[in-house]
Order: sequence, then structure tokens, then C-alpha cells
Amino acid sequence: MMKGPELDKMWITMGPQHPFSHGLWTLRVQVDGEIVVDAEPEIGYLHRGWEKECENRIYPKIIPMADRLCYSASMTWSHLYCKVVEEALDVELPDRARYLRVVADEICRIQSHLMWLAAVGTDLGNLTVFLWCLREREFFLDLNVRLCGQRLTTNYPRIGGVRNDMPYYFERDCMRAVERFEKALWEIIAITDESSLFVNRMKGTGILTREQVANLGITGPAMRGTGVDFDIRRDDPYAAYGEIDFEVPVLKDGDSYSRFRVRIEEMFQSCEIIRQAMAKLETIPKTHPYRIKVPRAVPEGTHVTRIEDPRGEGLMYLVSDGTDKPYRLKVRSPVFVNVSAAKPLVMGARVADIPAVMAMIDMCLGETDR
Amino acid sequence: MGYSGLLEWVKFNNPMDNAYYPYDVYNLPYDAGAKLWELLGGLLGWLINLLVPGNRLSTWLISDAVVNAFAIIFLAVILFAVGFVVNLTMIWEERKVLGRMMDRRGTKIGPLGYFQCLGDGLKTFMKENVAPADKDKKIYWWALSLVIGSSVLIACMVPLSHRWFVVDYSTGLLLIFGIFALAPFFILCAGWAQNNKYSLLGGIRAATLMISYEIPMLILLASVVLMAGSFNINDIVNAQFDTMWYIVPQFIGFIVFVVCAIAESERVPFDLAEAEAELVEGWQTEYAGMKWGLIMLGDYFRGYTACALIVILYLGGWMLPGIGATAVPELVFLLKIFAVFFIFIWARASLPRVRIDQILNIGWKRLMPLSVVNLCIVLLLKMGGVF
Amino acid sequence: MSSDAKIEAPSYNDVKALVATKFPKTVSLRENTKKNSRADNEKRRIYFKADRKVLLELCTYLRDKLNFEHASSVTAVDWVDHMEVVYHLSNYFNGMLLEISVDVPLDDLTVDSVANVWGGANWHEREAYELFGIVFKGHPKLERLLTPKYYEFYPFRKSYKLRGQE
Amino acid sequence: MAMKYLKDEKPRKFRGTGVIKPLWTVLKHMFKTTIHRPVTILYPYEKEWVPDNYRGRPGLRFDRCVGCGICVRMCPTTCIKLVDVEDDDGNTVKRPQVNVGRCMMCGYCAEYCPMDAMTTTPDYELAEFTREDLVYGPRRLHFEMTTEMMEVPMEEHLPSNVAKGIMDKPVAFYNTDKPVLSKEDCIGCSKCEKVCPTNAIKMVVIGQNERGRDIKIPEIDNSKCICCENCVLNCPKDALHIEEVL
Repeated sequence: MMKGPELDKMWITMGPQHPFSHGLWTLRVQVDGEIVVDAEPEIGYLHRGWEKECENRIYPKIIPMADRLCYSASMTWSHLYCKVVEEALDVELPDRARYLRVVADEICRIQSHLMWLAAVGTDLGNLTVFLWCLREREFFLDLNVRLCGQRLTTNYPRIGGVRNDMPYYFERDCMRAVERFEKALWEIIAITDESSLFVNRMKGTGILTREQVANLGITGPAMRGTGVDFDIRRDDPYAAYGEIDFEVPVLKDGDSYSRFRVRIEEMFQSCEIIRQAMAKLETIPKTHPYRIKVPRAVPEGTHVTRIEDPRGEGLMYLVSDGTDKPYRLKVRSPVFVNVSAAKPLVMGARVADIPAVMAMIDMCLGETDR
Repeated sequence: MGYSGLLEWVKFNNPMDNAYYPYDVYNLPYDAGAKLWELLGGLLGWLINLLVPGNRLSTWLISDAVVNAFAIIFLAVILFAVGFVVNLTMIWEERKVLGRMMDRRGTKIGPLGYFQCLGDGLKTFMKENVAPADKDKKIYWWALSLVIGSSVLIACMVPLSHRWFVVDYSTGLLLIFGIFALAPFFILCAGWAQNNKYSLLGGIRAATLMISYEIPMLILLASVVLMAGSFNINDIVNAQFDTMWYIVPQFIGFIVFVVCAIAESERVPFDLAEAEAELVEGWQTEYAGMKWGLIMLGDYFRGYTACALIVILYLGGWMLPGIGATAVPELVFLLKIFAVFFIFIWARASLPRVRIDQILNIGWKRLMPLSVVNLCIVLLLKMGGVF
Repeated sequence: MSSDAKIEAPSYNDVKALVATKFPKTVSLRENTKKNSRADNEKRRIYFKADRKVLLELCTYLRDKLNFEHASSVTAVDWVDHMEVVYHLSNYFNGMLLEISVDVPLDDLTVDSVANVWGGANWHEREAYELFGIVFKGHPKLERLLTPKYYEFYPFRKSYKLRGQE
Repeated sequence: MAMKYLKDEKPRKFRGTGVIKPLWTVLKHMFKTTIHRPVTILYPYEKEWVPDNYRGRPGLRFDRCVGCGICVRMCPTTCIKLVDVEDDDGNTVKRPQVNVGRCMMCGYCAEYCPMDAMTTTPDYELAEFTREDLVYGPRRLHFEMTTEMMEVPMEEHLPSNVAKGIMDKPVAFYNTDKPVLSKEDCIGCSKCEKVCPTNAIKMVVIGQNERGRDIKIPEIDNSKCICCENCVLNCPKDALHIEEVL
């Protein structure tokens, strides 16, 4: 029998100018009616050659560039860059800098997660979640402004410490924002997690097993929602995370809903971390150093370090050749790997599920394409 | 009729003396329409009569039937205009209330931001008329016109009070429902004609949505009609005034009807046909510029009709309990429509979009049994002699 | 300790000893010489230099027996006279980060693909292929990913100069 | 620490009623915002407060600047250029000019400025009609209400001090790092003297060569030096280098 063209299936190109793709990328899906039977992500629209650009710049000039890797997690990226150079220089950070970095990182994590939750709201068709989340995010951006003078591209960490100490009354503002946020987050939970329509959209979609997740290299909350109990902050501590007591939420269901719940709990834990770090910062005298002087040139060698980005594992691999410019700087972006797993994530889902499933990856194309 | 003065042709008769006068009471817009035709038609008849004296056309032009027909059409245009203004107000209300619910301010142009919709309408007018090259041309344009046209038509059918209405057939309600249910078919056609996968999916979704929501809606309509004992809108409203608002005995029916009405007018929790997160703009994707503006307007017309139906069926229409028809029953009716529309906005602000299989589940497994339960309650009440 | 049993969370010394016995000549260990890095971090980093002939075998061994389930990154470095492919693997149970570097001569830029060992290495290898021109043998879909399909050059090689670079 | 959100696994009792709580929350919120006004501000009419250390466009205090060019070298986007302008006395001097269209507001120029002449400003409304208008000359860079917070001080600690336990002696690289001369390479061209913006370098005669000409080498006055590296970069024989103090 002759087999004609598969007319019952069609390819749909979603992106790069599609409302669900938060950024410039394309997801080509093949659908049979409303069921997805094949998918293929395409990226590269934003490829700037970031790693190559860095080979042309002296070390301090790369910090503002690292901010631009991801618009909402700029703090962790510049922190990661500073960390890898510090490991290359073999310097030890002063206590004050370590705790300040923890505070800055967690503020960044909360606002990045809020940006994610806002995007989930729009992907599922509820604009109220979007605006409420952005309203809460504004308080953390205000903290960013107070701390480092800019809302998104913070340029705060420096090689050997941080740019400046806390401004006056920062502890007070920070505590107020955190306390206010914890109350407001329950309100947001009331219209997301307590709404059965919202939960039904996420439950049972995008299911992956623990083995699949480990093999595909998915990291971050998407991994912890699938039962892998791994958080670099706890298991490979950096900055001052080793001295802070916090929980790593892990759920075993492996669907979008558990990823959602993991991220919500992570926001509460970040509040707790900020609280503890602030309490600790009060015990360190204000005159103590927050930034130490480092040499301009980095000794020869290769260095690798990683950090827990809001989206997963961020890793930088630095090859230095003894000059004041890096020989090679490799960025391992969590979203780059997570989006490569788009096919197993959306297979078998409906077209309406694609935004809900891919929203849990929390796309950020700046760091994906680099 | 011989050659005579103009005043013999333009008589300005009392409209109530018209043999076809459809109303029981004096109707101002009808009167205005009738007088306008007497002026225009009388002038025309006089002129024709000057040229060709004694022709039958001139006499027909000022006959009762023509005057009545013109007055009814005039009334329909007036009702459309009212519906148009109500639509603008509803858009404004939606923006403002949605703004407050989302902690925003809503529109700010003009007094309380009312002129924003006018500005938006002007903007869509200015836009370039873009249409895909590979479209199915006839269906593309006809489906668009019919979607908008049917929406406008039902909006004109909605009576504003016992004295401001166009149709008074005993099956007026059925007519509205019938045209209401036509639109998804045109949407399916429009989705096909655009030669776009998103709009095709959107069109199919609209059709799917229709079959799962029409049936509970019609069962609910049947229970209301059963309770009132008539398909006539006026009778239903009067029956509610005589006993009580039907929201009280048929509370389940009210809730189910609101859900169905939201789905029927394709508003947010059930706007699958134009789910912007996955289908860009669904079946409206390739309708750009003013076409989209008109579709939007048609959507709001459908929302307006859905609200009006809820008000008529469950909230006592233009009557107030204990008072009856006030001096301006139209205003009472419109205020009730705005109140019902508030529920629509509220649902939009707090609920996410439902998936297509879930919507079928809700439609067939929840709303359908609930509407049957509602019907049973009505039957019990009716048999028990309460109504 | 038998070498067949799967070890869930191998310690630094376990990995060192087991790999040394299993691949005596082809894999060498590089000791970390940093002083100031914290001692606990120190024991979570292992640096290996492997011969590219045993790479696939080594990787399968590390995944199956030593439980390095996660391939963090695969990247390449252009050393002008030769290329180097660097693998970073991690273990979820003790947070260990293992680095394998493999030298690739310029006249034969091929190395075995590990995309079938770790699915997460798939795109990293594609990226290394398009930016450095290293061919990963056995890769399921070795195509250009970030750069346009019609590109003919490998932009991250040192021979590719940026504007303003001598 | 305990989980705050995942701890209470309450089974939802009435499954179909899961829409009541969100509806109620939103309604409550609507009343709240109607009484207390929404949080949004009407941007062009109302402006949000920004702190003093806000990094808007760069500012310049003309009288403090010495034209050393550190900002030019540190700018990641190379949007700063030294241009010739007349100062108040009519002399031609070199002062930075910023192309704000390329500026990414990182604040490095203010941070690394040894004279605290470059500052950050809270000025972020920079739209202009042409690209040329976006180029801010040295005089236009001036910002009226410059406060101390905008100077962005650089407070580093020397690792050697920290190791010794001296915790309250912050330094900046321009106070510690100094150029050092290796005498055998110097040819006495006195180029360093010409390019030094603070006149810290003076050529001194240390003897005479066999043909009777003066042998000159630069003498560096470390109290005046701001470590701008101009002498190092301009030395034709690489006789100078910066010695870093750590």
C-alpha cells in the first residue's frame, strides 16, 4: 500500500516571535491534532560570542559583561565570574564580602523567581499573577538599587570582594522587604496554588523520571522537582552558604506542578537565608574589609567553579595564561542544557501545555546563546 | 390622491394610531423614527407625485406598513448605538476594574480614562490593512463579516425595557440564542480560511467549545422558560416581578449560566480559541488592523448580549423588586448589565485559562449534570405549585 | 573493594585509586595546588588528563560504577599547537566535580562522543563542534547550533581574529 | 530550618470549589487598592525616588579632573574619549567626553577615578533626537547636585594588612601602586615627563655621557603619582612598570 504524506500531523513553529517564548528562540513542534508527537528546539538568535569577547578584555571589565548574561539573574553570573577569577588568583574573601554576596545572591534569586512566576501567570493566561509578582519584585529591585545603584545590571561583585558596603539602613529596608514579601507571597499562592484551575493546568504535564533528568543534565528547580536532591549551595558550598542553615526543597513527582512548588519554597528559603545572613553581618564590625586588593594578572592554569544560579547549575571554566586577560572562559549555562531537553519534556503534551511546561524551565536567552 | 400641499403628505400622525404599532405604551424612539420617515417619505412621495400624479408608489411610501418598518429599523439602529456606547463603557469598566484588581490604575486618557477606547478605535482605523496572500479569499472576508454581523445583530435584538425593543415575538429568546450559537461556525470557517496553523487550531477549539457549552445553556434556558411559562422576554421579566428573581430558586442555574456565558462570549478563563500564550491570537491571528478592531467590538457585543441574557433570565430584567419598572427602566437594565459584567471581569482577573480537555470535562461532567439538576428543581417547584 | 560494584558516593581517594587501577597508563591525575580554597571544596575537585582512545570507556566507567550521573559541561580549548576537550562531570551524592581533559592533535580533530553516555552533553558537543571544529564521532546530530547553518569557519579558534585584536 | 510552604500537605477536600479562594483573594485585593490607591506611579508626571548612589549617566567635576585617562582605559564599552577643551584659564587641556549612547552605566569611571572627578549621577532620562546629541562633552557632563555618595570611593584592603589583622585601613590602587624605573633600559627621552598629568615625573640629570651630553632619568614623586600608567604605556623602551602592592 502506498503511504501518502502524513497529513494528520503538522509542524508548528513556535517562536522566535511567539508569546510563549520568553526571548528569542524557536520550538518547532509536530502535532497530531492537539497532541505533540515531536519537538525540536532551535536557539542561536542571540549568539554574541560572549566567551570570545572576554578573551579581549582585562579581568575587571568582564564583570559588567557577566551581568548581561541574564537580565534577571545578573548578580549570580557576575558572582560566578568573580568566583572563578578568585579561585584562579587563590585569594580568600573577607567575611563581610562573603555574607554580602550571599545577601545579594538571594535578593537576586527571589527577584528572578518572581519574574518566573510572573511569566507562568501569563503563560497560563492569568495576568493578575504577572502584575502582583512584578509588584513584589519591585521591592527587591529597590533593594538592588540601594545596594549597588542599578536595578538589573548590578555590577556589584568585584574580584576580591564586593563593590561597596551596605548603605545606611539597608538592614532595615531588607528586613522590611523580606517580611512584606513573605506575606504577599501567600496571597500570590492563594491565586495560583489554591486555584484548582491553575493546578490542573500543571499537574501531570512534562513528566520526567529521575534517571532521565540526571542523564539529560537538567539542573536547578526543574531537577529538584524530579527527586534529585542536589543543591550546590548546600553540597558544594561557596561564599558563606556553608555557615547558613537552610532546607533544599525536593519533590518526587517530576511534573510541572512539583517544579512550581519547589520554586515557591525556594523563595521562602531565600528569605530565611537573607535573614540569617543579615543577622550575621551585624556581628561583623562595619570597619572590616569587604574588598581586598588583587593582582591584575592571573597566574597560569585552568580553573573551574560552579554556583547555584536561580535556573540551575552555572559553571565557569577559566584558562589563564599569566596575562591580565583570560585565555579562554567557558560558561556553562543551565538553561542551555535545560532547553535541550525540550523534546522529552513536551512529548505527549497538548499544545496548550507547551507554555506551561516550558515556563518551568524559566527561559533566559542571554545566557543560553551567550 | 390629487395634487395638493406638502402638509397633506407630511402629516406627523400619532404613531400609536399606526395599524402595525407593536407596543402597548408610547415609545419615544419609535415615534422619532416614524416622524423621521414621515418627513423623508412624505417629501419623497410628494415629489414623485408632482412628477407622476396619482401613482401608487407615493401612497405606499407613506403607508402605515412602511412607516412601521422604517421606525423599527431606526429603533434597531438606536439600540445598536446604545449597545455601542454600553460596549465602550464595558471596555472602560473592564480596564478600570481589572486595573484595581491587579494593583494598577487602568486607563488614564480623558475623564477617568473613558476616552481610551475611542483612541484605540481610532488607532485600529489608522492601521494598515494586512491580509495573508494565500488566504481563501471569499471565506476570509465573509466569515469575518458574519462573525461581526451576527454579534451586532443579537446586540440589536436585546430589549432594553418593555418599551424599547425590536422583536416581540413569542420566540424572541430562541431567536437570540439561535444567532448566538451561529458564531462558532463562522469562527471555524475564519480559522480555516486564513491558511495559518494557529488560526486553524483556534477555529477548531471554538467549535469544540460550542458543542460543550450550548447544551447546558439551552437546558438552563428551558428551565427558566418552564418556570415563567413563556418564551417571550417581556413575559419572563414580568413573571419574575410577580414572584421573585429566578436567581433565588435557580441559584445553581445562575452559576452554571454565568460559566456558560463566559465560555460563549469567549472571555478569559475559557478563551481557548484565542489563547494568546500558545496560539498567538487564535483564529484572529491574521485579521489585522480595523478587522481585528471590529472583531474585538463584536466580542464585546457578545459579552453584552450574554450579560443581558443573564439579567433577563435571572435578575429580573428591567424591573426592580417591589418597585416595578421605574421611570427609566432602561437605565436599571444597563446598570444590572454592568454589575453582571463585573462578574466576568472578576473571573478574568482571578482565574487562569483552562485547557481544552479540561474544558470539555467541565462542560460535560460538571455543568451538564448541574443544569439537569437545576431543571429538576424547577420541575419540582412547578409541580409543587410554588410558581 | 571490588571494582565492579557501583559506588554511590565515591570519595576523592576512591576515585583516584579506582581510576588508577582501571586505567593505569592512559589516565593521569593532576593534583590541585591551591592553598586558600577551602579544604572541603578541595576534596570535591579531581583533575584527570586522559588519552582520547580510552575516553568513552572511562566515561562509561565513571557513570556506571562511580555514579557520575551528570555531565556539567563539555568544552574545548584552542592551544594553537593542539586542541583540548574538557569534560566536567559531577556526582549528585557528594557534590564532587571531576574534570577530564583530552588532548586532540590538530591533524586529526576527532574525539569519541559522550552524547550517548550523558544526554546533557549533546548540545555542548554540538557547540564545541561549531565553534572549534572538533568532530565528535558517534554524535547523533552533529550540526551547527548557535551559528547559522551556512557558516564555514570556527569562530572561537585563536586563528579567528576579532576586530581590534592583533 | 523547616520548610514553610511544602510542610502542610493539606488534601483539598472539595475539589470543584478550588476557584473560591482565588476569587475571594482578588476581590479583597480590589477593595484594598480602591481604598489605598494602586502602587503604580504615573511615570512622566510622578518620578520615583532614586538613591544618591544610583548609576545614571556619568558626571564630571571639571575642576577636579586632571585628564589622566584612567576612565578611558577602564570603560568596558570604550565610550569615553579624551578631547581638548579650554579650561577656565584659557589653557587647552584634555578632559573626558562620554558617548552616552554607548554607555552602559557600569560606574567604573567613577569608581576608578583617582581624583573623584568622574561621578555617577541619578540622571537617567537621556533621550535625544540625534545620536550626536548623545555625546556629552566635558562641560555638559557636569551635574549640578553632585553629592559625596556619587563619587563611589574605592576601598580595598591589602591582603597583607588583612593577614596581619589590620582591618580598618582601606586603600585604593592609585595610592599604593607606583611606577618603577629600571634604569638600564631608560634612554632619557623624557616622554614620561610630558605625558604625566600630575607633573609627578621630573627629569633629573645624573651624569654626562662620553660625548658630554646630560644623562637624564625620570624621578617620580610618589606623593603626586596617581598610578594612571600613562608613563608606562608611553615609554618607548618599556623601562617603566607598575609595581603592585598587595
